[in-house]
Amino acid sequence: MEGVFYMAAAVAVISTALVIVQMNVVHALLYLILSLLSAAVIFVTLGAPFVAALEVIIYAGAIMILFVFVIMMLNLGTQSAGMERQWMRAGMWAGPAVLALLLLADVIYMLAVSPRVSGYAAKAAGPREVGIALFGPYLIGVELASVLLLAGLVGSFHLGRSVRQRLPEEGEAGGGEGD
Amino acid sequence: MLSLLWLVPALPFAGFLALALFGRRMGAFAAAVGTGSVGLSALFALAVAAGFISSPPPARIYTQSLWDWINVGGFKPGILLYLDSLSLVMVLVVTVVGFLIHLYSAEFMEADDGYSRFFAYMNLFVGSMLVLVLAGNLLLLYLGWEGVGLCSYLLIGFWYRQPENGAAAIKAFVVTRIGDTALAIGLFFLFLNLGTLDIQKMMNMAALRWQAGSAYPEIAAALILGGALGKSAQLPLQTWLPDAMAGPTPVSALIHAATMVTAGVYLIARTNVIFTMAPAVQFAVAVIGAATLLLSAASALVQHDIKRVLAYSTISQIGYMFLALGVGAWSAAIFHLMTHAFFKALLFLGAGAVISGLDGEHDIFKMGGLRRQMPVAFWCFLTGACSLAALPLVTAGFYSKGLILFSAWQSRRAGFWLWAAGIAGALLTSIYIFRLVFIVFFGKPKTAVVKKPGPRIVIPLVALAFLSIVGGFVNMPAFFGVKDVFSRFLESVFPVPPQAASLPETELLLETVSAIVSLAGVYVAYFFFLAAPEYSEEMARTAPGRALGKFWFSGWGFDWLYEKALVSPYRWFARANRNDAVDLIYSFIAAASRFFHYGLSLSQTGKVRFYAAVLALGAVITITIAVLAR
Amino acid sequence: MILLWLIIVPFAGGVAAWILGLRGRGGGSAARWASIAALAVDLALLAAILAGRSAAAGRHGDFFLEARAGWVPQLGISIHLGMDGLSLLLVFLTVFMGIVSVVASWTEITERAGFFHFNLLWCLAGVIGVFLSMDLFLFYFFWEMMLVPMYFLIAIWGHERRTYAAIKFFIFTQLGGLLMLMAILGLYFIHGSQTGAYTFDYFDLIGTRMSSAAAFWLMLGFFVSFAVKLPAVPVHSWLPDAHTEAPTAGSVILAGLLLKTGAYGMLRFMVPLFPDASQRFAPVGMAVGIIGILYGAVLAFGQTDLKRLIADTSISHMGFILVGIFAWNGLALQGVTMQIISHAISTGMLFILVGALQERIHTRDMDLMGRLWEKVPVMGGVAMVFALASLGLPGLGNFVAEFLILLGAFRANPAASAAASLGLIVSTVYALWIMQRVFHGDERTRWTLPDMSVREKGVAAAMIVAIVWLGLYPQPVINEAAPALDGLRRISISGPQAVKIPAPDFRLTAAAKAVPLPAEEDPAFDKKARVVPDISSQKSGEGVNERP
Amino acid sequence: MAAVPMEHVFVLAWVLFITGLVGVLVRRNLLFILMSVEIMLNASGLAFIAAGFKWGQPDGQVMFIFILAMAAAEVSVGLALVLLAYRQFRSLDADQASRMRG
Repeated sequence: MEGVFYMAAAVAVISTALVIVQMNVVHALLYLILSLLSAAVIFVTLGAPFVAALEVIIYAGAIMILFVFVIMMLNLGTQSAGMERQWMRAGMWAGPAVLALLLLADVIYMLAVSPRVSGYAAKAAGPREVGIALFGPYLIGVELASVLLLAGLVGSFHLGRSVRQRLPEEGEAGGGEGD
Repeated sequence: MLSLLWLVPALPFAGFLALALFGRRMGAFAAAVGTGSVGLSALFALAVAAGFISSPPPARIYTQSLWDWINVGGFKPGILLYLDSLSLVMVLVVTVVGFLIHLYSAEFMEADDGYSRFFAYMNLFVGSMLVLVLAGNLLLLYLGWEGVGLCSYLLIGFWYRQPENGAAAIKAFVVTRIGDTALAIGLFFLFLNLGTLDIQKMMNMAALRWQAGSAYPEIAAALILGGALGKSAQLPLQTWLPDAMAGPTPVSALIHAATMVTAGVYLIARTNVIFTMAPAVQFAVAVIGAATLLLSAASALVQHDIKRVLAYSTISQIGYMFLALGVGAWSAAIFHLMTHAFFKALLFLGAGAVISGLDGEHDIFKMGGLRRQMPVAFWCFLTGACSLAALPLVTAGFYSKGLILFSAWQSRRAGFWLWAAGIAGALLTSIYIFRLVFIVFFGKPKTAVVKKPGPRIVIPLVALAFLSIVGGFVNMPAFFGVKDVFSRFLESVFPVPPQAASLPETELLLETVSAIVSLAGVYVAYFFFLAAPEYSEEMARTAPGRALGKFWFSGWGFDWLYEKALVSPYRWFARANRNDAVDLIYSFIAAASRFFHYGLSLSQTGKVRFYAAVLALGAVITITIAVLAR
Repeated sequence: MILLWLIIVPFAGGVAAWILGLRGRGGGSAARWASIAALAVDLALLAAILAGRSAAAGRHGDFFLEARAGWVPQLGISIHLGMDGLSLLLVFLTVFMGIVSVVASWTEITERAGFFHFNLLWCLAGVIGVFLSMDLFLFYFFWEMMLVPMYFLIAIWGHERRTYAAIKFFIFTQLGGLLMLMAILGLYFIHGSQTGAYTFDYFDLIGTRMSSAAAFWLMLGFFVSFAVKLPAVPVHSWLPDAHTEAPTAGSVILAGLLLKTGAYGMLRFMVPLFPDASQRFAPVGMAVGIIGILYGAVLAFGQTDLKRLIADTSISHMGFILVGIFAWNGLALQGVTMQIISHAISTGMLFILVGALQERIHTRDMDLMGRLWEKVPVMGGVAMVFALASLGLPGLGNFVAEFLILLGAFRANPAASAAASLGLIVSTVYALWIMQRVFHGDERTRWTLPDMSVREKGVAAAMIVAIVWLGLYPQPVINEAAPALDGLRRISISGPQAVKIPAPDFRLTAAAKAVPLPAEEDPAFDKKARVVPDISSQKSGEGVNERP
Repeated sequence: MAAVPMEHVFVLAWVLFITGLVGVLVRRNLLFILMSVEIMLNASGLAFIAAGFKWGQPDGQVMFIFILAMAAAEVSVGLALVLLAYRQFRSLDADQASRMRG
């Protein structure tokens, strides 16, 4: 199992890194799916097969499909890759690097000072426990999540629908402002 | 008879009201109202005087309470008229001289478009002056005091179109207000220490509660003196009076010669009890008087403007009165006040006749030979000049000034020096006034006479000339064997001056000396300005002569000093601070918050990634803090 | 109940004016008449109070009329109104100035006249409420309530920089009000924790025991709030802007009434609630007043904007009030009352004149005026009268006021009074400066303008009569205010004071010694403060001892 | 499996999270930004799972499910906005949509 974890981790790290340096969106998306799948593998090693399944089905499946649709709708040409290359400049990495280092320092410090509790719980929580917890103490959360999803649904529907009517109006306003 | 007293000040006020409300519709009738009200007031004053003399009220004091002015706790000054022999003299001087000058103005101001306004102010002045001299308490006196100051301001700036007249008017009001403020503080001090502002009660209380020479009367006297200095244009507050000549000539005659400027003398005489108890301050009064009379007499010597000569002369003559007050010769001071009112008003009115005759010419060196062209003005002016120069025996000035000099001589403190200053001043007086007479009325005519004085100008001139002669006969020196009627009349008000040591012979000697001195002055003036003017011109051309002349001409540099030390800095500061330095604090706060506002709004770039970066940075910092603070 | 009507009538009148003003044509005129009518009704109510006041007596000594109704009883908040002589005078002044300002701005306001009069009347109602409130919460309520309409008056009908001025005015007074609210709450909780009765009632809160430090800080909260309103240097700088930019009626009400609420607050609340702290603070308060007197005058002298000049003179005049309040003796307090009234009249009229002038020549810049006497002699004469009132000429109301204040202050602190007297000199300078620049001197611009109309003359005549009457026969006012002021002084000494601090020697003369006075009754409060400089002891050393 | 120390899992989560964050900050293309956000969400989910596994509690997995739901909602709205932005600006450049600049 250890080997599986480290291998999956290596795949996840590498594929994720490739996601953010890709020039082509579709390639990046494929690497992202790879990253998500490796995450699913890690979940399995961490005793959460149910969640791993969700990860594969919903994340790598449904959500990524959305991206694919959008990319298709946008119908980006070949020039977009060149533009991406143009946008990527070496200097842009400096700020995020500093942030990353800061956060790294935090993590190292935390790991260094926090008391080491070795070992794991005897038994991992299975889908059953998760289900009980979800519809027990986290019921409110579930309800809220459903509301959130509904809101997302309504929101995306609204945004997608009114695009055509709003466009000229917005353009005018934008031109008139001249700011 | 005496109960008519309230009408004396009320009539001029009524005249003022009528003129202020309806004056512009009255036309020439305004003069009748203005002059008439003062004339009636003078008649009532004479009636009251007759009543006062024929059947004197108990203790020779008559009071008439009109209404309660203020009554707060123990502070209850009323509108209370108070008549004793001193205020009676003042009332007569004010109303009679005032009436004559009003009459004069009726013709003098005829062509002016502010005819009714002029009479309104003049009536207000006479009313205020009467309140001043009749006031039974110091607060009411202060009302009159400020009222006359106001009228002085209004009338100096009467020809308001010229900015310099306005400047002179403001200067007069502000400078006198400095003195008035000292007086106001004096009132606070007196009330809180003596518990009343009623003059009579106050004097009794002062005599009862204060010890002569202690700090209380000294402070009180010093503060009162401050007021008197401002109003009477004495050192160091004398600078306003020469500039005050910007007003119409009748105004100079009435306010700046005969009545208002002598109010300080009246005030000190009124509060003589306090001054007697304050020897240091009283001596200061004498010294200030002596210094003022010398300084301004010297300045009068070199002026070109006929009215400025007379203005400096007025300051100088009031210096004499202060000298008299300072040596305790109260009745001498009042006597000189009265005679001075006659002859100085006469001189001013004469000068006014000359000025209007020459179509507004003020420069004496452009006048000349007017003796033949304006004989009435000449003779009257000459009478006034003789009286001012104190030519012996026939003039009023001789008797009043002689009495002052004699009293100064008798003074126990630096008597000789005070007398010497007085006698030197007398010499200068006689020189400068006859310089004026010789330059203006003798020699060759230089400017054509355009206007002869009419009857309304001539009558006051002659009347005042008459008074300038006979006014002195009421109080003759002892060696003439005539009773000193005037001093006796005032005896009920003033303590009898210490007369023990000297003999009539001394007095005779002193009078002789002063007579000689004044005649010598006339001769000097004749020699330098008529017979051999080249000498005086030669003298003025030498370097020290020129410097001295300039220095004296500018009134000993006081104006310059005040301008540099007080007026300019104040004006500069006010201008510099126009936008209020304190507001800068708040402007700074506002600017700082606006600065931060701009800074923050700059951070709103509209770039999502920037927001995300800042968000991340903030989160990282928060986490770091949380980690480190654990 | 009649007291409540005094407040309700202007409120209702304001609403009526707004509604009437909505009619396009003739609406403005209707709104004006409605305002006049409302104020006239108030005047009638005051007359009724005056006529029948012997019959009705209030619960508390000098209050001849009181009304009380619950508002939020749980928190001890009640609608408690009371009227004593002081309140009566001030309410009368409010109504009078209200009528004057409506009449004075008859032709000035043409746009949205209905809403203008609505604001005007609501502001007046707030002021009346401030003068009548005997409940601190209610007081605060009215205090803030008069602010908002005034903000609108400035911001909508003001001149060039009206927005700036309105916001500045609002922020300053609002911050001051906030401090007062904190102080009120502090007092409320201290009183409540001690007695168990949580109440905002003025009469209950008087005499609350507290540590001297607490009293000092609470007093300071009130002081700052009132000082902003008064205004005192250095929190005065909202005033020139607000007064300058406000429409005429706004300036009149600001100068005549709103500033006076600060003075009233000090008289009614600050000193009686915290007598000891106030007394300890007196030297500072007097110093602030003196600085205000002189600084305001200097500020005024430097201006070229006529209205701003007049606004700055208010700072100077309010300095006298501060000096008088901290002198806290009978003379000074009467002087303060007189100053409140006569300053309202004199400065109000000056503002009306400036408004009239601006209506005619559309500028306030004195550099463009000059020799206007030639064109408008009547206006010049009226301006002269009020310039003279402003410089404190005897015979006009301001003199009586300033003289009494200085006299009272001299008893409390001679040096301070002498310093304050310098104000008489500097005020002369600026007052005469106005006349010189505007009405006399060179003609810098050739204007053609009509003299005062009958309506303006009527206003001027009323004001002149008032100011002369106050100057020559102020006794009715003094008699009216006397019991109330005595009451205030009694309250401020008789309240149970837990922490009696020995009065520090704040007098400027160190070698002070009290000298008994003959004809003066002296409440205990100013016994501490009364002093006569004993300079004689330095010189002769026997001046005092020899006295009977 | 017990041999994998907790720290390693967390370091992995951190690496993924930082990669996502760097992606958000570095890329200008809105699609990449959205994807990077997904990476970050996923990384935090990983941390939850690990913690839940450590203590044998279901809460970690529950949290992941919530994150999933939220991600779904976010992506649907986000992508709709991307479409909208593209129509409006003819570009996916996030920096171009800066009309809200203050």
